[in-house]
Amino acid sequence: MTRILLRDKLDNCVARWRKAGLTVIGPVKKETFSSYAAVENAAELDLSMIMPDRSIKGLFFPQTEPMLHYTIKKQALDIKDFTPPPEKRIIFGARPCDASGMAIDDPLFGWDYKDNFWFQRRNETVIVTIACTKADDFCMCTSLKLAPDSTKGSDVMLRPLQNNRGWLVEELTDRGRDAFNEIADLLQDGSEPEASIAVVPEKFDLDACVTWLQKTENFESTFWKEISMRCIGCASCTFLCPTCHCFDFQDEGDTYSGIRRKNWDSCSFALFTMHTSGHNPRATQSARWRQRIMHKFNYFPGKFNVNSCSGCGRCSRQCPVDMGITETLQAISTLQP
Amino acid sequence: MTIQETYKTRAKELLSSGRVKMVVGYKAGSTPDRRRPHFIRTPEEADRLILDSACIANLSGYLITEGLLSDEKSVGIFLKPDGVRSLNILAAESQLNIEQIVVLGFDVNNNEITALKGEKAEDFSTLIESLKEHVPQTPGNPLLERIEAMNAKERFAFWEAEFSRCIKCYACRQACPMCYCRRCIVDCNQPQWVNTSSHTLGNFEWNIVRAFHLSGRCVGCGNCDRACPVNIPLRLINAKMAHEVLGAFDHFAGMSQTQEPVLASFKKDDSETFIL
Amino acid sequence: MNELFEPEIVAFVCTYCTYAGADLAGTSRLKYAPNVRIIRLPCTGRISPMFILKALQKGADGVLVSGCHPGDCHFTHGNYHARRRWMVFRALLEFMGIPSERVKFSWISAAEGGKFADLMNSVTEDIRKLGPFDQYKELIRETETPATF
Amino acid sequence: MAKIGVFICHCGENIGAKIDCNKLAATVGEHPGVAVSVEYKYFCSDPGQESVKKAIRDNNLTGVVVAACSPRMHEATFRKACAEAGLNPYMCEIANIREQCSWVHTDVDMATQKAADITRSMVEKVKRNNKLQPIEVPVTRRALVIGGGIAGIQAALDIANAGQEVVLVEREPSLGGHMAQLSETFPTLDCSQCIMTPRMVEAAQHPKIRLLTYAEIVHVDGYIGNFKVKVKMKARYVDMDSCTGCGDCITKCPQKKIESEFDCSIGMRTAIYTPFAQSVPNKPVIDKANCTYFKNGKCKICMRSCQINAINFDMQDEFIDLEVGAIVVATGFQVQNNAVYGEYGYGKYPDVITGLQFERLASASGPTSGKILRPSDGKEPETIVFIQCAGSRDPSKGVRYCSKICCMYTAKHAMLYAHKVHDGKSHVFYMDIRAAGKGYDEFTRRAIEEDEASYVRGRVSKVWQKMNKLMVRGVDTLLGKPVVIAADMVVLATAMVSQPDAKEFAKTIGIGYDEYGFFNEAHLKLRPVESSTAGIFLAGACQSPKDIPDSVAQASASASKVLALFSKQKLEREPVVASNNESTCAGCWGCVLACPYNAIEKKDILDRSGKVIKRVASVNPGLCQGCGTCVTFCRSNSLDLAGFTEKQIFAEVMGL
Repeated sequence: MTRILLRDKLDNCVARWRKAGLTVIGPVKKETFSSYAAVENAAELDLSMIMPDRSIKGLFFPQTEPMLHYTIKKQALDIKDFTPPPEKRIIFGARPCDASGMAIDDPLFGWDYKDNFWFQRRNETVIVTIACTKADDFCMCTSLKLAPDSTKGSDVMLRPLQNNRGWLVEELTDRGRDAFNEIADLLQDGSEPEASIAVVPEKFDLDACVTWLQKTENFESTFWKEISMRCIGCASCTFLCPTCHCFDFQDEGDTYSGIRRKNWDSCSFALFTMHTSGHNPRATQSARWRQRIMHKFNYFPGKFNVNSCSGCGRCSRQCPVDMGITETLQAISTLQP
Repeated sequence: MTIQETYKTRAKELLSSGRVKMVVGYKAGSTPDRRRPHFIRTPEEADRLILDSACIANLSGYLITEGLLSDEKSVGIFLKPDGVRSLNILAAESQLNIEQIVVLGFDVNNNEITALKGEKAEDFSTLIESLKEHVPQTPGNPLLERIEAMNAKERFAFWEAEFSRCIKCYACRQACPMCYCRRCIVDCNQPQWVNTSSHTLGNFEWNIVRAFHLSGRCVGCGNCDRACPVNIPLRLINAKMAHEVLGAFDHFAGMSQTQEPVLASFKKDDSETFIL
Repeated sequence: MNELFEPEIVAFVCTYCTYAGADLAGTSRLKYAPNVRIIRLPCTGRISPMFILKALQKGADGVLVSGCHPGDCHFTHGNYHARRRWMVFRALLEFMGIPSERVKFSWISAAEGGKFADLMNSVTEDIRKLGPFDQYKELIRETETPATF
Repeated sequence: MAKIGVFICHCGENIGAKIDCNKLAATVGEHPGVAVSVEYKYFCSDPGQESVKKAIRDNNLTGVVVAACSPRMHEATFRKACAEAGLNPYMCEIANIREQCSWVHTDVDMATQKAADITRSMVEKVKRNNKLQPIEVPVTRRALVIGGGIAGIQAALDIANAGQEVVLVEREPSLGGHMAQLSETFPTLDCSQCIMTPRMVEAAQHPKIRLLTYAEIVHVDGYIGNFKVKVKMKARYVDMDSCTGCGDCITKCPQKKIESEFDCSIGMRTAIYTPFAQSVPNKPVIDKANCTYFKNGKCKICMRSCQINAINFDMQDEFIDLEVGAIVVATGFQVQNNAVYGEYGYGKYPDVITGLQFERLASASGPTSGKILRPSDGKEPETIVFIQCAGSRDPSKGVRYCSKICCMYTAKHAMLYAHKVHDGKSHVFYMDIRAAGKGYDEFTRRAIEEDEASYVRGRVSKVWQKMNKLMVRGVDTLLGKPVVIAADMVVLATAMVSQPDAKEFAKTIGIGYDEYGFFNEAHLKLRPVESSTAGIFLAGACQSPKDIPDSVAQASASASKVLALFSKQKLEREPVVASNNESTCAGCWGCVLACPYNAIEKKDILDRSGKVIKRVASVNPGLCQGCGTCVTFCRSNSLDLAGFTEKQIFAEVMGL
């Protein structure tokens, strides 16, 4: 039996979840900028966007996070670890690509050392995804063998009903079920016609690309230089990417005390691989762009058996010089394997 | 012939005559309203050249791509007046030999594109002179005026909200033709003058330092503003500082290839009303 | 009435004029408020805007920058360069909402012990009136707090 | 690991009474990296210094902070003590807790807290101090003196008489400068040439002085102690070695109507000439622009008249490279072009002349053999009007400054005129009489009282010719009445201005100049004879208008500076100098422009094949004075200043 959440009940849902101690987070559009942000009522949510400018990555892996506090004494160093404060959250209205991104990064944060910051937040957060009925030129989930209604990484999948009336509820995990049991009385049973899911044309042949990337001789191909010529080496693509996960540690403080922080870092930066000696193994922007593509579609799948890309297209959508993964993989598709 | 076609022919001539080894221009982007940089090395590649009112990015930063000009061959480049100004600054700051640059000048006003006469940076000096003469008394940006009308606390709160979004992707820096340092001060960690973390404090510091380093050097091309993925109105800060240095020192960035940097020079009678 | 707010103020001064002026205030046994901590530099030309930002990060409620009068610079031009930088930096800080009342600039010669003492008092008093620089301190507190949403 | 010793001085009661030194020592003793924190009554005393030394040795201290009086008092004392204990002296810093703490605060708790902050901040600095070594610069003990007027000659003689080598360069064919042109000199009225020519001869014959006349400085490289100078020897067309100076060629030269520069155009000279009879060297040059042979390709009369074949029309300019350790610039001045005062009729009426032209008229060796005669008709003038400040102190047409010598020479002119033309009447229009100098005011009084010069306080508005007279209309501001004087001659006290090529020359040798083209001294009050470039000194009117005594005094002062520099084989300098990280330098050259000392050069970084990879800034430690202006300018933080490094200052702030 299927259950339906009607849109006009959404505000009650938000209130109920908040009453139950959950922080409710969803897509919010401000004057010039959109992101997933905490809301107090349903009116603050903007569910009409294709996707917010920022992905949901930052909700699990913030751009900067204090790890430990240290005090320097004459004979000792006092260290106090930070842990993320417990916070139960529900993200309402995540996009399938964003939710997939979190699932893609799970093995990375847990394959050896288990990153408590990540997993505590993952465990305390319910991701309620809404399948896409709209897409733009940059969306490319289908090319990554995902779809506008992929359930990967989601705790609950909502399928939009026609006429914008509400959503068909598909509970996928216990976490999701628990959250929706909280509002069980606001749901109604039955079925209604679903809105049609967005059509996202395939932009490239992923398998052909991967084959090309895996060929060692292509590592030194002139292709890399050509494709990345206009890359200016900012980290806009990596920081907006739901799956890019590189970070750096930084101590900040004065003579007496300070904080060790974990900050986002990017393979786009020249400094990323700079050695103390001054030598840089990835000395050129083309080497850095190659690394990004190789990592996402060759090295990462080699280790975790999944591509480190969920096809959200933010890298291309926001690139200051109109580059992105799409263009690169499209170009690779046309090359001799 | 449209301006685009004229310039296409011109680019082809420059390339086929061997006058330049490359022309940096624009081509179609991933959506109809986007243009992307186009590096044209053969006359055939010039066929894809697009020149229209959507060509607003300042391409001059590409001229200092490492190694591009080291063979002493010339490069052609499509520049608006702001681009010519930044080219002048790059020359004044010894980042390139301006003799190697062939300018294909154009301007965009009210979605109309016009061709500009000249091919050397100095050919545009009268134009830049008149730009300086016509700088309005007030910047005429509603948001800027709103900020200026605020008291200090409100201004701080305004920028706090803006900078809290900053993710330190440094797209503003990378997109700026003036940010050519081999090592940015933010990447200097002994000592770490600018906190690299993207907390609001670190973002304040970064944006203040960026604006200071661009004071008297920013030509207002807007590359930073457009590059910012979180849409911080960066251009306002630079515009404000440009206005300050013009008022205080009569300095309009990028007037010529011999202009002295405003912060490496002084006049004995510079204003000092603020000094106790 | 709460306890009197004691502002923390950091001063960056050149060694040839203002530092010597401060010494003269001492040898003249003038008395002034103890809130200012002096960092000595060879010349105002060496005083970077970064110093001001770091003083604020360290929790200063106010910053003072001081050097030789125009024409008196031991290094002939250092203070002229400094004056331009300050002019620009001050405008920038003002635009960012860091009030110019908190970042002051002065010329104090080696002979102006009295001016130095008076300035220490007036700067301390002015910043005391403004109160702690709460907005900046809030930014510092934020860095010590783990992210919540 | 840092092991810092902190030594807290009570300075008797001076610190001890207002700062709880015991508490301070305990607080600082808890600071990370502090190995020793002790207090004592007087650390500057012998036992105090000994205890510091002992602590350094016993604890292997890596740095020392003395919390005591101002570093301006005892920094040198304690640095020396550290050095004696085997610690690099630059690893010692002073925390100023007396002048800037105990003496100025009354509340013990607050003063103690402040002292702790000051001291800890210094501890943090000293942890990051570097073991600096004084900079040693080798010194080439040879001086270059540019300009062979009285200032240059004096400087050259003083240096040479002290036993050091001098190269004296003069661009005219003869030594002498303006002083050789003068008739008598104030305030003694002794004949200028009588006192000048012996010095010229002495300079020319001095075994330690190499004289290069008719020569110009083309290029200067290097820095204090080590300048490399290129000098152009202009072709004289007369062989200096063989010419005996007999003068036959001069008498035979058919070109006789060339206006003599030396005589300020009121006398004539030939195309092959010596500027004046007592020229040193007394060997002629050919004025190529006016020589018949050079103009028409025919003549060579001089060549035929020369018994010893000293004349060579094929002579070319030659270039000489010099290595010198110090440079004295004594390039002198010019008189302003009076054409700016159209209303005075200079250039229009031949009898309106400059003061310098009057000198030539009054000079016994001048074109009139010392008789005051009108250039127009050769008659003796019955009335002369002297106009002072004809250019000086006039921001609208002339120059803003006072030329300093005109009041005196005008008084002298009035006296000379009175002495030579007994019933002549002189009128002097003046703004103020500025006669500050030994015997100066007495001198001007004498002109007025004994030689009956009529001084009129006021300006002249117009000079015009009426019949045979020059009518001078002015105003007597003391009477408040306009005056008109019928004169036979008008003498303008023209402003002294810099040499027309002064700014260009300053750039060539790398010194600063002011808006008028006078060269800048390093400090107007405290370093008035040094330029802002180390090793280059100034003498005479190239710096500002000066009379002869002042020029000579400054020349001797410059010479003493040069001799002090030459007193050692090597120059030792405080190592507080900037340096550049060439790998991060972006080569924008802002620092080159900002440096007040021209101490930053552009340096090519080459690859192995010699190809330029990039160009960076390079600080010359010989020239750098350590202000740090460049460091602050540097956007990429590539420049840094030893002793006040970025790390040190950062740590000082963070340690507060």
